[in-house]
Amino acid sequence: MTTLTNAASGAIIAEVAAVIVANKVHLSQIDGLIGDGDHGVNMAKGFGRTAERMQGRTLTLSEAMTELADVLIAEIGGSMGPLYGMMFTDMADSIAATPVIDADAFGAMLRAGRDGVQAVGSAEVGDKTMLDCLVPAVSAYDDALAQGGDFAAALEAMQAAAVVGRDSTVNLVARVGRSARLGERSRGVVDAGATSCCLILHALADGALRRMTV
Amino acid sequence: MTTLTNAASGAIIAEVAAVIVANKVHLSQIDGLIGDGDHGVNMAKGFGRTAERMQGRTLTLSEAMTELADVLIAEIGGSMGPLYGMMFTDMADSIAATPVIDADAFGAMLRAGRDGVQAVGSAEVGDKTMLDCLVPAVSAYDDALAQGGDFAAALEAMQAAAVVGRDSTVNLVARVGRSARLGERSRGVVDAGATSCCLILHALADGALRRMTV
Amino acid sequence: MQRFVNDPDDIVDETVRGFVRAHRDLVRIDPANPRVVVAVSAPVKGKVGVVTGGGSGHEPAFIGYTGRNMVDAVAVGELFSSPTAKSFADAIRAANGGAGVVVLYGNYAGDNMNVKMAQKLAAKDGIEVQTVVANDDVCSAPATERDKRRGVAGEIFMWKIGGAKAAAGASLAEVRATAQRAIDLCRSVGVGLGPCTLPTVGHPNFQIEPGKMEVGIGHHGEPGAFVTDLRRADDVADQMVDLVMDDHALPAGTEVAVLVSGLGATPVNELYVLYDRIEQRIAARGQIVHRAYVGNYFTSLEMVGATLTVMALDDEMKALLATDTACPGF
Amino acid sequence: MQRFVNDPDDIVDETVRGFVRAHRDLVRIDPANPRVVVAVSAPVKGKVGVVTGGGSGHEPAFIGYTGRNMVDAVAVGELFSSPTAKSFADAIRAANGGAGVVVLYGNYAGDNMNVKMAQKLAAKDGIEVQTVVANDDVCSAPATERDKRRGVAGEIFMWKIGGAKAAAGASLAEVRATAQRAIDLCRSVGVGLGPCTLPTVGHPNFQIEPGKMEVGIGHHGEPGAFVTDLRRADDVADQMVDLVMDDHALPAGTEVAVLVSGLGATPVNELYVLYDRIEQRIAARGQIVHRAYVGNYFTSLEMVGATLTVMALDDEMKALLATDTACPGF
Ligand SMILES: Nc1ncnc2c1ncn2[C@@H]1O[C@H](COP(=O)(O)OP(=O)(O)O)[C@@H](O)[C@H]1O
Ligand SMILES: Nc1ncnc2c1ncn2[C@@H]1O[C@H](COP(=O)(O)OP(=O)(O)O)[C@@H](O)[C@H]1O
Ligand SMILES: [Mg+2]
Ligand SMILES: [Mg+2]
Ligand SMILES: [Mg+2]
Ligand SMILES: [Mg+2]
Repeated sequence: MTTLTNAASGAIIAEVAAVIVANKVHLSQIDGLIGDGDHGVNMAKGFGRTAERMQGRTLTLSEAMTELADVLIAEIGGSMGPLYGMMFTDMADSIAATPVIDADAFGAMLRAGRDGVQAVGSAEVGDKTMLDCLVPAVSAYDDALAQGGDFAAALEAMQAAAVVGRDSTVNLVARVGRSARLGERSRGVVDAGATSCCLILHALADGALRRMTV
Repeated sequence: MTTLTNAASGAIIAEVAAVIVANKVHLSQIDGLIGDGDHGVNMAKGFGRTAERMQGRTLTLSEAMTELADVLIAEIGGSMGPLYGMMFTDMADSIAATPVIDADAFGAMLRAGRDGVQAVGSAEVGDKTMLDCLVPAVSAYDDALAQGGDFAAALEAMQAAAVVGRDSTVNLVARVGRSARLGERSRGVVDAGATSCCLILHALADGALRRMTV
Repeated sequence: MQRFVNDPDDIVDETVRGFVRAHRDLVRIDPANPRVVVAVSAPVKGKVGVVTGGGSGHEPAFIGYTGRNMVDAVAVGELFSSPTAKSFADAIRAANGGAGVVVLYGNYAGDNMNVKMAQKLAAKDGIEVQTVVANDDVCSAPATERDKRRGVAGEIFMWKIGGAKAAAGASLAEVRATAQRAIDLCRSVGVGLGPCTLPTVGHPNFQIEPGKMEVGIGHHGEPGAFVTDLRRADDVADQMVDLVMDDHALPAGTEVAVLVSGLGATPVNELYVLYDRIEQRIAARGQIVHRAYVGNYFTSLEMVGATLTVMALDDEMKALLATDTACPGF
Repeated sequence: MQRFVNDPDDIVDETVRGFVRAHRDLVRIDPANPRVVVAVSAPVKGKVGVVTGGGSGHEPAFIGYTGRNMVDAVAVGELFSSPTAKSFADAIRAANGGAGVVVLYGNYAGDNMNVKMAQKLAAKDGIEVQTVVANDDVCSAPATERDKRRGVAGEIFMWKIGGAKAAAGASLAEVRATAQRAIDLCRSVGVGLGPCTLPTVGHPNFQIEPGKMEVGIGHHGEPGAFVTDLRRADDVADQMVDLVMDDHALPAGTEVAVLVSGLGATPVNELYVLYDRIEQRIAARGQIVHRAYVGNYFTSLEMVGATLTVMALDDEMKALLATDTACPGF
C-alpha cells in the first residue's frame, strides 16, 4: 500500500510556503481587483515566516502544519489567520498520532481541514471564497478513492478539481468577505483565496506524490 | 468761502458704500491674486450694512462716518474692521463739532483718518497697503491748499494722487498683511486695500464736490 | 501619498509605541504581546475584565478607550484588519482579574473568527469569556437581520457602559447583559464624502465622485445604502437623524446620548455644523439630547465624512455614562 | 467641495451654535454677542478673567478651551480672520469678575489691532485689561525678532497655565506674568503636506506638490522656512524636534511638555508615528518628556500636516499644568 511517512514529510510545508511566497505579488494583484490588495502580503508573511523558522530543523508533517497554523493564528490575524490557521490546525491534529499516512488518513486529514475552515468561517460553496476550491477538491479526492483509485490518483484528482473549483469563482458574486461590498461588480474576476487555496493543494499533493513509498 | 454743511452731507457715506458694494467682486478678485480673496466680501459686508441702516434716516456726515466705523469695528473684524474703522472714527471725531466744514477742516479730517490707520496698523508707505494710496492722497490735498488751491482743487488733487498711489503698489513687494507671505511673488499686482481706499477717497471727494456751497 | 510614514508595514507597531509613550500614565504594552494595549490599572482583582480589539486606522479607537473604568485591554490588528486570535487571547489574559472577561467587539468576519478562537484559547487557561458583538450600523443590513449589521461608533458607548458596569463590581453575566443592552440601545449611520488609502496599498480603496455622498458607508469604505447628491449640511443631518431614528423608533420624550464623529479628514467645525441641526431634528422628532460628543472619536484614516450615533438612555444608562473614566480617547 | 456646509457665510455662526448646544454643561453664548463663547462658570467674582479669541477654522481652538479653570470667554472671528474689537471687548466684559482681565492671544496683525481697540473699549467700562501675545512659532521669524513670530499651538499651554493661575486666585499682574512665562517657555513648528480651502473662497489657499513638505508652515498656510522633499516620518520628526529644540536651547535634564497636533486631515495614527520618534529624539538631546498631548488640538480646516510644541517646565509650570480643568478641547 502506498503511504507517506509523517516524520519524513515536514518539508512539504516548506515547499508549500515557497510556492506561496513566489506568488505573493500575483495573489495581491488578484485581491486588488475586488478586495483590498493584501492577500499575497498576508499569505507570504505567514507562510514565509514559517519557512524561515523551519529552516535547519527536521519536523514531521503534522509538526510542520502546527508550526504554520501557529504563525497564522498568532501573527497574521485578519481572515486568513483563522481560516488557514484552523485548516492546518485541524489537518495537523488529524494525523498527529499517525506515523504512516495512507490514502485514507490523508483523506481524513483533508476533510478535517475543510471542516475547520467551514466551522470558523461559516461560508458556503458558491460564496466566492477559498471554499469554492477546497470543498470540490476534497470531494474529488474522496470520490477517486471510492471509485477504486489509488493514493496518487486521488491526489491528482484533487489537483484537477482544485483548478476547476478556483476557476468556478470567476462567475460567482462574492457573498462573504471584503469583495461582497461590490455585489454584482465582483463577478468576472477569480477569487484570491480560492487561488491561494489551489496553490496550496497543488504543492501539498506534489510534495506527497514525490515522497510516497510503496 | 466754499464749504460743506455737516448736517446735509451724511448721504456721502451712502454713496461711498454704494461704490464699494458695486466693486465687491472686483475687490475680491484683486485680493484673490495675492491675498485670500475676501477683500470685496469684507468691505461690501461692512459698507453695505451701513448703507442699509442709514436708509430713511438723515444723518450728518460725522454721524454717518461714526455709523460706518461702528459697523466695521463691531461686525467686520479681521484687519479691515480696525483699519477702516479707526479711519472713519477719527475722521468723524475730527469734524463732530464742526457744523460747517471748510477746506481746512476737511484737510484736518483727512489727516486724522490717515493717522488713525497708521496708529492701529503700524504700517509704512511702501509696505503695499492702503496707506500707499491714503498717505500721498492726503499729502496732495494739503499741498494743493498750501499752494493756494481752493477746496475743489484740493479734492481733485487728492483724487489724482490716490490713483497714482494705488498704482504705485503694483511694483511693490508686500511687507505686511496676508500677501507678505508671498515675498517677491507679490510684486506685479495692485494691492486690494489700496484699490478700495482709492474708491473711497474718490467717492468721498465726488460727494463733497457735489454738495459744496459758496 | 502626503503622509507621515516610515515603512508602511511598521505603521501599526509605531502607532502603538507612540501611543503608549504619550499616554503612559494610563496605558502600557502587554509584555507578552506588542499588539496588546493594557490599562495601567488592569487587571483589577475581582473585577470583570473588559476587552476589545479591532483593526488599526480608526484611532483613537480602539486603543484610545483603554483606561480606568473603561476597557482594560485592547487587541490591535493591522490597518483595517482583525487582530490575531492570539492577541485577543493575550488581551483577555491581561484583563483577567479572576472574575471572567467580557469581549466587546464589532461585527466583522475576521473579528468574529479571531474572538471565537481566542475564547477557546482562554478557556484552556480557565478564563471564563463572554462576548457582545456590536451591530449598531443601521445601513449595513435591514432591521430584520440585525445580526448581520456591522459595529461602528456605538461601540464607544458599549465600552463606556460596559467599563463602568464592571468598575461598579457587577458579575460577568451582568456586565455582559448591560453592555449588550447598551449596544442594543445604539443606532449609527455614516456618510462618506471622500475615500482613504491604506499606506500599504497606495491607492484609494473606493471612489466618491465630487458632488456626491455615500449614505450608510462603513468604517472601511463598505458600500452604503445609496450614493446621492451631496446636499446642504442641514439636509444631510436630517437624513442621518431620520435613518437612525426611524430604525430606533423611540417613544416621545426618550432621552438620548449623541455622538458625532469625523471619519478623519473632515474639519471639526463641520461636525459642529452637522450637530447644530442634528440636535434640532432629534428634538423635532420628540426625543431629548441628554449628552453629546462631537469630534474625531472613531475615524477611518483620512476618509472624509462623519458618523452619527444615537443611544437611547434610561436611568441606569445615564448613571453609567456619567461614571468618571480616564482614557486617552475622551 | 466635499464638505458639510449650508451657506458658507453661515458656517461660523452654525459652528458656534452647534458647539454650545453640544457642550452646554461647560459653555454658553454671550447673550450680548453671538460671537462670544463664555464658560458657564464665568464670571467668577474676584477671579482674574481669562480671555482669548481668534479666527475660526482651528477647532477645537479657540472655543474648545473655554471652561472651568481654563479660558473664561472667547471672541470668535470669521474663518481665518480676527474677531471684531467689539467681540473681544464683549468677551472681556463677560469674563470680568472685578479683578481685571487678561487677554491671551496670538500674534497676528488683525488680532493685535482688534485687541488693542477692545482694550480701549473695556477701559471705558473701567475694566483693567492686560495682554499676552503668543509668539511660539519658531519658523515665522528669527530668534532675534521674537516679537514678529506668530502664535500657534503653544497658546494651548498659555491658556492652560493662565487659566490655572487665575483659578488659584492670583492677581492680574501675576496671571499675566505667569501666562507670559508659559508662552516664553514654548516653541512650536508646523509641517504642511497639503493645503486647505476656505468654503467662501472655493479653491486651496496655497499648493504643496506631491512628494514635498513645507517646513515651518503657519496655521493659515503662511509660508514655511523651506519646501523640501517629504521624507520618512522619523526624519520629519527629527527635523521638527531639532528646529524647536535648537531654538529652545534648554539645559540637559530639563523636563518638557509636548503637544503634537494634527492640522485637520492627517490621520491620528500618523500623529502617534511622529510622536514615537519625537519623544526619542528629545530624550537623545537630553530633555525629558513629562507629559504629552497627541491629537487634533489646533487645526487649520482640512490642512494635511502636523505641529509640534515643546514647553519647558519647572515645578510651578508642572503644578499649573496638572490643575484639574474641564473644557471641550481636552
Ligand atoms: N468566511 C470566509 N470563509 C472562507 N474564506 C473566506 C471567508 N472570508 C473571506 N475568505 C477568503 O479570504 C480571501 C481574502 O483574504 P485576504 O485578502 O488575505 O483577507 P482580507 O479580505 O481581510 O484582506 C477571499 O478571497 C476569500 O477567499
Ligand atoms: N497693517 C496694515 N496697515 C494698513 N493696511 C493693511 C495692513 N494690513 C493689511 N492691510 C490692507 O488690508 C488689505 C487686505 O484686506 P482684507 O482682504 O479685507 O483682509 P485680510 O487680509 O484679513 O483677508 C491689504 O490689501 C492691505 O491693503
Ligand atoms: Mg486585508
Ligand atoms: Mg485582502
Ligand atoms: Mg481674510
Ligand atoms: Mg483678504
